[in-house]
Amino acid sequence: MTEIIVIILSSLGALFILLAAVGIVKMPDLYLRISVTTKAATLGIGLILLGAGIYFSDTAILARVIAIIVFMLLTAPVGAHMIGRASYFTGVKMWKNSKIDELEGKYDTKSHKLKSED
Amino acid sequence: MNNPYIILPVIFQLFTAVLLLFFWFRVNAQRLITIICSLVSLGIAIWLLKEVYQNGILTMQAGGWKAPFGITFVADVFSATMVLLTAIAGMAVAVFSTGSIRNARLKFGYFPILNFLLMGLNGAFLTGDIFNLYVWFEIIIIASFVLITIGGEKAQIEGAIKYVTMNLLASAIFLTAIAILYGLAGSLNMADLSEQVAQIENRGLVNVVAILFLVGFGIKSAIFPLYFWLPASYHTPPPAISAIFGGLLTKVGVYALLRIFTLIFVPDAFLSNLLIVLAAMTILSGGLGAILQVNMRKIFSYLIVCHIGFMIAGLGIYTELALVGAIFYLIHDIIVKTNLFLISGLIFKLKGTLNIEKLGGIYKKYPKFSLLMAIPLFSLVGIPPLSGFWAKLFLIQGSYLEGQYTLIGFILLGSFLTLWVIAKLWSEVFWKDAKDLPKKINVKYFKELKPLKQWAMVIPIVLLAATSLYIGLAAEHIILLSKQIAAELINPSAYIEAVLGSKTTTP
Amino acid sequence: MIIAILSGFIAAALIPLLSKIIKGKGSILLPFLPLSLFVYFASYLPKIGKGEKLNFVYEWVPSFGINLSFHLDGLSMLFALLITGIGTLVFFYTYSYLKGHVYLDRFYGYLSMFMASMLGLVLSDNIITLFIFWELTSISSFFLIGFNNDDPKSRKSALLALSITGMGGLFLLAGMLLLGTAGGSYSFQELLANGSLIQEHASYGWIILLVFLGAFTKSAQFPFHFWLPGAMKAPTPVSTYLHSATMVKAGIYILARFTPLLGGTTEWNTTLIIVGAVTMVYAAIHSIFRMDMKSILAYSTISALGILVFLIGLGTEESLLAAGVFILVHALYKATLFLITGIVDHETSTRDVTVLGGLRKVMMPVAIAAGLAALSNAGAPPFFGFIGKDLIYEATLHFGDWAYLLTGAAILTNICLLFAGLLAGYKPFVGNLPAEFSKVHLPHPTMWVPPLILAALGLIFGLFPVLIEKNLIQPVFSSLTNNDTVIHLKLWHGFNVVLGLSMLTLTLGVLLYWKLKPSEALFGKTLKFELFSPQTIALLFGRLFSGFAKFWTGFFQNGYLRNYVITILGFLTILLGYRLYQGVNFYVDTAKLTELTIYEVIVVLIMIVSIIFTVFSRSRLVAVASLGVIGYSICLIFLFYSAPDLAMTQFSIDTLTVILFVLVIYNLPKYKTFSKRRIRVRDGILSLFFGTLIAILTLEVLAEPLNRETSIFYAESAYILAKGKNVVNVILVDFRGLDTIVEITVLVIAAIGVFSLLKLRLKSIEKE
Amino acid sequence: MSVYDYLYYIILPILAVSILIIFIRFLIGPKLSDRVVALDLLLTTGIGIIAVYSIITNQPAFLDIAMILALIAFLGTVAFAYYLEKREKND
Amino acid sequence: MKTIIFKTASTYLLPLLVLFSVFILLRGHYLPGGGFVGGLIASIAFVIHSFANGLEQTKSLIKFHPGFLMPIGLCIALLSGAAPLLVGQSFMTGLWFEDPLPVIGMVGSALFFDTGVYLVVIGVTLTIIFTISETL
Amino acid sequence: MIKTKFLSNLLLSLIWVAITGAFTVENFVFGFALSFFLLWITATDRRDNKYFNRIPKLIGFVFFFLYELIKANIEVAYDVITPRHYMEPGIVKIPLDAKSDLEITLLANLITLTPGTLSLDVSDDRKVLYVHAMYVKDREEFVANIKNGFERRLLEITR
Amino acid sequence: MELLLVILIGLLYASGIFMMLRRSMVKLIIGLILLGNGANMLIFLLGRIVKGKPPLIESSAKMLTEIYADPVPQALILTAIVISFGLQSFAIILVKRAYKITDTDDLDELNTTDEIYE
Ligand code: NA
Ligand code: NA
Repeated sequence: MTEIIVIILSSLGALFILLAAVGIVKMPDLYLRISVTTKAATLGIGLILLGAGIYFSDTAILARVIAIIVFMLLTAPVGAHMIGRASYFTGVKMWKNSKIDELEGKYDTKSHKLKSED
Repeated sequence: MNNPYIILPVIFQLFTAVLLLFFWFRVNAQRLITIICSLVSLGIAIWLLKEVYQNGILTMQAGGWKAPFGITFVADVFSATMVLLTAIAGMAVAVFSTGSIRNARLKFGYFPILNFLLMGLNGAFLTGDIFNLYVWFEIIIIASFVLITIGGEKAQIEGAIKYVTMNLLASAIFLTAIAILYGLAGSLNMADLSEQVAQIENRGLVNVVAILFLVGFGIKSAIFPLYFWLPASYHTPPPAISAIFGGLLTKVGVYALLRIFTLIFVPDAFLSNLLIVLAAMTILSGGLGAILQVNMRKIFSYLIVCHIGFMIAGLGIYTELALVGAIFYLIHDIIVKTNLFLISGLIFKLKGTLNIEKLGGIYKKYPKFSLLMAIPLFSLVGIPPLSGFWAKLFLIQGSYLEGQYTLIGFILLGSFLTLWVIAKLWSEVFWKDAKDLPKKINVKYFKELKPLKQWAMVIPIVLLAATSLYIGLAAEHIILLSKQIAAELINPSAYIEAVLGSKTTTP
Repeated sequence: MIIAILSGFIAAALIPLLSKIIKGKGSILLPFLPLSLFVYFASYLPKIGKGEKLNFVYEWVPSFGINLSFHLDGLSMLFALLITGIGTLVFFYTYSYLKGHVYLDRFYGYLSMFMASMLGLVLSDNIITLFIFWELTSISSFFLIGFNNDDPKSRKSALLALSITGMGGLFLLAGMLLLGTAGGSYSFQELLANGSLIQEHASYGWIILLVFLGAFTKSAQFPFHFWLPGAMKAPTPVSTYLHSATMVKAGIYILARFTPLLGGTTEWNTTLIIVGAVTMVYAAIHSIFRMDMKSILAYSTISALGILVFLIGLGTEESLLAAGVFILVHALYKATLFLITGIVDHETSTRDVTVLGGLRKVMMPVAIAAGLAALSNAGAPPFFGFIGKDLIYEATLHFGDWAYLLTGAAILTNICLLFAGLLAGYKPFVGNLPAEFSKVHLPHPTMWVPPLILAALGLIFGLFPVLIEKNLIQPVFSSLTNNDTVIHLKLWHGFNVVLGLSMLTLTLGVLLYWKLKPSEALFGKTLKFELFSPQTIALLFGRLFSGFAKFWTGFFQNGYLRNYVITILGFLTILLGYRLYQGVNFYVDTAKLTELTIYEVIVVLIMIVSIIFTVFSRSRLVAVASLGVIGYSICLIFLFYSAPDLAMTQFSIDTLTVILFVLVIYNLPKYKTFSKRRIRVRDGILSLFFGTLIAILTLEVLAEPLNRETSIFYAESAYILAKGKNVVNVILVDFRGLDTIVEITVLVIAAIGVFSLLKLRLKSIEKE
Repeated sequence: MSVYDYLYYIILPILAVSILIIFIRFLIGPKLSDRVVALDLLLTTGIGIIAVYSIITNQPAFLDIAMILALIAFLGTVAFAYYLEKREKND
Repeated sequence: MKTIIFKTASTYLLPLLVLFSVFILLRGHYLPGGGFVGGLIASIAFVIHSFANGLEQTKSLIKFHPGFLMPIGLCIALLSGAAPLLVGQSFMTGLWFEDPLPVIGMVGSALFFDTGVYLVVIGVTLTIIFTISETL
Repeated sequence: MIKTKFLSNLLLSLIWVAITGAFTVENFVFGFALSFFLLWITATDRRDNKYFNRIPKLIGFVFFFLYELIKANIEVAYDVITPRHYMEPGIVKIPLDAKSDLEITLLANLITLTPGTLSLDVSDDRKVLYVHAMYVKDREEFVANIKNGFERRLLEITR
Repeated sequence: MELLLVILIGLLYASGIFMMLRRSMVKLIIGLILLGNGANMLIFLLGRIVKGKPPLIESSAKMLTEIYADPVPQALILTAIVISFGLQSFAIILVKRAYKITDTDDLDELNTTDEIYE
């Protein structure tokens, strides 16, 4: 039983990671790449880790695995936000087919203060 | 014989450095601590040499782990002598620094780093473990990096870039050599390696490793053609720092060469000849460089290179006699070179420059200083019976007995160039009448210093000059010491037994 | 004995302390030091005369067979008496000559030191000790020549003198060491006992070559003579003492001393004869065109030294006797002439013989001394010089096939020397007194009495050679020949060829004096020959050498870090490559290798690409990022191959390094490609070659069996003895904890370094 | 097919190939941000590899490395973001 | 980088990471980890905090200059290494308490030593990074 | 204030127990002491935040989050693995009801964690969150979805 | 795998040296780092590599009995890594300082201290 769970979890995880990998190559602009990869990878890794935690069938290890997952959930979006934001005001362009950009012109070019209204 | 306290020279330096770190901003307290602790270190070093001289080789197995499993510290006469020389030079520089180094530098850790450096030197001299030697070398180089850059002057930084690069390169080569040695012999303990390496069947590989060690240590000891960092950098930091560098740093490379190539790798004909050729070229390069320079400290820097050649020559010849010469020269050189750089510091404080073309009139104005300075200067030349003379006797005789006539030629050439350079220096700096140089606002002249600081600069020079006089006039003592060291080196079985003999006892 | 020798050093050491007293009246006491030494040595004369030889041994460096052992025989006695005797007079003379000089104390200090060194030199039995004193004479002479150190010429001369004699000294050192090693002892007496051993030794040629080089440089033999005229820049007492009577004779002393041991062979004799003959003729001819009294005397001294070398070279009993006597003869008259030159210079402020004249009218006693000395120099009977010259001709005439040529050379030399003596000792005192010198007066007696004494001795010994025959000259002869044949010194041998030659010499010399008037024009003409002189050649050589030094230093220490690195690595690569090629068999045992998996291949592939990317990237940040990739890949390799601790640490540190780079990257320069393509290709080839060497080396080591003793011990004891289960950590904090404490210290130092590099800004007042 | 074999012959290669693909993005960039994102993803995938590897080798200790990776992987991203912000401000 | 998201996240990350670093330190003797990695993680925690909140905030949080940790850590390591000298044993000889403590396991000089390492590493890393940040 | 601290402390102790894996009283006490110390070290002016206030809602929220996560992942996966891009990306401004740092951060992170959306930044006056989204078919609908979904549920827990 | 690692090590050494031979200071530092990595890998490989058997004693065991990776090289590398970190940090800052003072990255311009007449 454990083995099957592990196999399923790790397969799903690996698939999501592969998805992220393909995504990061395929997506046409940086924001989309961030968007696709952060969560696909987080989800994938989370699943694999969970599989490992279950495999060792030891509460201590499971607890540690959960801790890792929590850490990742905490850090991954922050990192994505940081690099996305920094990229925006360093002028990384959006995909040509993008629909709207409500952030345009909101950053003060010097101080990087972000306005909420125009 | 086991003696846990032979690590004291290291621990005490570390203790001093840590203590000084706690007094980070209190410069005067640092001065006082440094002086007191350097005296204590000197005491410890004397004790150590006495113990070793009386009781034979002493060992300390760190952690109580029997060799070759732990890190072994070994104090034989060679190491103990080096520790003593370090303590003497260290004390001189420390005291000199209390007078000459500016508060600004002292507030940024000058004294702690100096003590870390001395700790590293002691560690390198005492350790019996090749990897541990590597880490001591790292202590030494990082401490020297900090010292050479402290203050961050343009020249300092420029020199430091070269100094740092070459030293890091040397470390990388050293580490590579250790990796291969471990891969071959599976041990790090030098005594154990001595036995293991002897049993390795693939001698070709052993020779290759020896080359790596030669180049690694060769860079550190500034032999030809690996010396370039030295003349590029040694003249840039404050003189007290140059003094400890000039006196001790390259010598630790020489120490390592002497140790490794007597204990672990015994030079074969190729290596011997190589060492001799390198020694000759080192002598030549240093000597030729020295005669061209006009900056006093650069002259001394090139002379360091030149005289390293003498020591390497002793190793290359590889007879007890020649080793006596090399060891004697090593002892003499540490004391004298340290003193010369201190003197350059004093002269700078007197005149505000070290350019020998601009300098002059010191003999007229400061006859007593001049006399004092003449001692190390002419000791360096080897005017008999001053200290530099004796070593040459052994080296020349050693070369002759091994049929190395060309080497004798180079030794003579090196001696002659040294003589010429020092005589010229004397003529320019001391004899020549010089106009008063314009006062530099950024120099605090000797006369402007408080008497206490003035004494702090003069006393070390006097003490070192007295030491070099002692080495020359009581040469018998030093020769006996060197002979014992050379005998130890030529026949390392006592060393090996002292380290591994305790194999039966449980940790 | 040791006190006698060292007393000079002690005095030299004390003089700076007593400088106040010496600069006052105290200096009159100093001459009593050499005087008492003279008396001390003279007191041994009877013993020496009886053929005794006295030994004194004081241990110094017994482990190397170097002791302060002294040996007093005829030869050393002669020199000891000259040194202390002339020393006494020079000390007295100095009292007035340099009266009131600010550095009188130093002068006496150097002089005492020199005297002591010289005594040590001539008395040493141990040949190393002998060399030590030899060098001390060189160095004290350096200080004495450069005494007037405000004068650039004076400094230059001192440097030149030290260079030449110092170089010679080094050769002598080598010679002594070879000799001692070949003969098995550093004691001259012991060496002498096995003399034949050395002459048959394979290194005999080297030994005498080195001894010659030492002796010739010191004794100003052609072609090393040119330092001596320059050395005359020293104050006159120095010229008198060092450069005529004593130091330059040190080389002669060595040759004489070693004659019984090394002499008698063709190499020895021929070399000495040729060098001596060339020197005596060359310098003698040179001396006659000079106008400066000191220059004249300098060249005549060189010539006289040449005569001595020549005589020693002849090597017959007659010639050695002649040498022994001529040493004394020359010392007496030449010292006199120098002292007189000093007086003339001191009183008239010129030494130009074309200007000087008639001085007898104002300084009669000086003129008398000068006349006596000139006559002794001329070899006129009944002066001691006559005996000397007689013996010389005797020696040359009896020298087999070459007798006529050698005698001719001796005659030519003597004629010139005679002329030179007249020019310096006669010309200034005769004729009319030029008006500008009418105010000149006789100096203090301490100045004119010494030359008078010396000159008088030249006459007295000539009249009564028996005074010194038995106690002095006989022992000298014995030491030189190592036999005890009894000799007799006579003024009158009857009418024979030798007397005829002497008379011929006299006549021709006087004739020459009549005809040849030294002048600026004549001197100028001789200068043209300077182009080919050894001095010019030596200077040229010096310039070439310095050019070579510049080339060599500029070539290696060229200021370019990359060249340094490439030299070092090229050196390492060549050596490694040679050693690998020479002794290592290329061999890989594939069976021992671990299997390959796809994920490992991918990691390695990524690493390789990243490395290439790092190297060729055009952006700093990209390079840093791909450096990060390399680090993280290494992490994975560590992980795959069972090193979790390593993986952790590598990862943390890599991240920190990236942060560091990113933080400072602003303050780091932009990435630029500076070097040319050709250079890059060259570097690339070298790098790849080196990398390949390392790779081959690694493969070879992998094929060797590994001793696992240590790691097995750790595996077994980590928990049981050290109470830890992570063996790596146990090693770090326990087995090899010492490494760890050092390594954290490295970190601390690095942190302090970073702190001070970034925070410490020296204010201009604090820079230095 | 045991869990071991499955992970060893299927999952690990998939992850490795993913890494390779991500690495392509790292190489082609084009912007620094792209590389940073790729680096971050490489590390994240590394966590997965470590986890799988710990199962294969039956070494739960390896999970600790995964833990450290998870904790500080994003620090690189933060640092580069920090740099980009600085660059904008300074230029 | 004054973003609320990062700031807030860092506030929670800091204690988490420090906690984790202590954990890594303590178990180093039994499992991968130890003073170095522990120290590195702790310092990374503070570095993250300083990125998010500015250096001054982080410094006021630590309350003393991090460089001060260096001599303290060195002192601890030195003392734990040198203590055996007092009883005539070699430097670095392990001294152990009789019974194991919970969580930590056997307590001995090695642990003190590792703690010294931990503190030094924190001190060093923070000194370097903070100094650089200050002088940018 | 005290309550918050106590809660944080408790939470950290539990995390300690979790990562060390030793579920014993001693370990808990040790962890408690350790985290107490750490909180003292790291104490800043944090506003009142309640942890296990609304545990049922929290659990519900977790499931909601997982659902969103998987749903969106599949949506994106489709776009990634098929050659054509179906997306209509854009940056959308979302007015915030969330006020505290923690609320804003949690919201932003949750948005980022769900595929297709990425919180780019919060305006300095904390009124607006700028979100990059892959599928902005209708701007208003997108904003409403987030406000009624994540934000509402999150605020229910935190307030 | 050893063969691959050997190639890798050779490449690390080669690239490290190549970078050290550049005239740019930053490249110099990068070269040193590469060289350091090469040396570490060399120690690792020459200690002989073993897959998946870290030198950790099982909680139930008292010593390592089966095949395990040699812990000594690992300890050495750990020390070496940490030391290089210290040295590298210093070197990086040194370069920063040098750049600030001399305003050039070209090492060829940093040769005044080698000049004879100064
Ligand atoms: Na450690
Ligand atoms: Na222990």
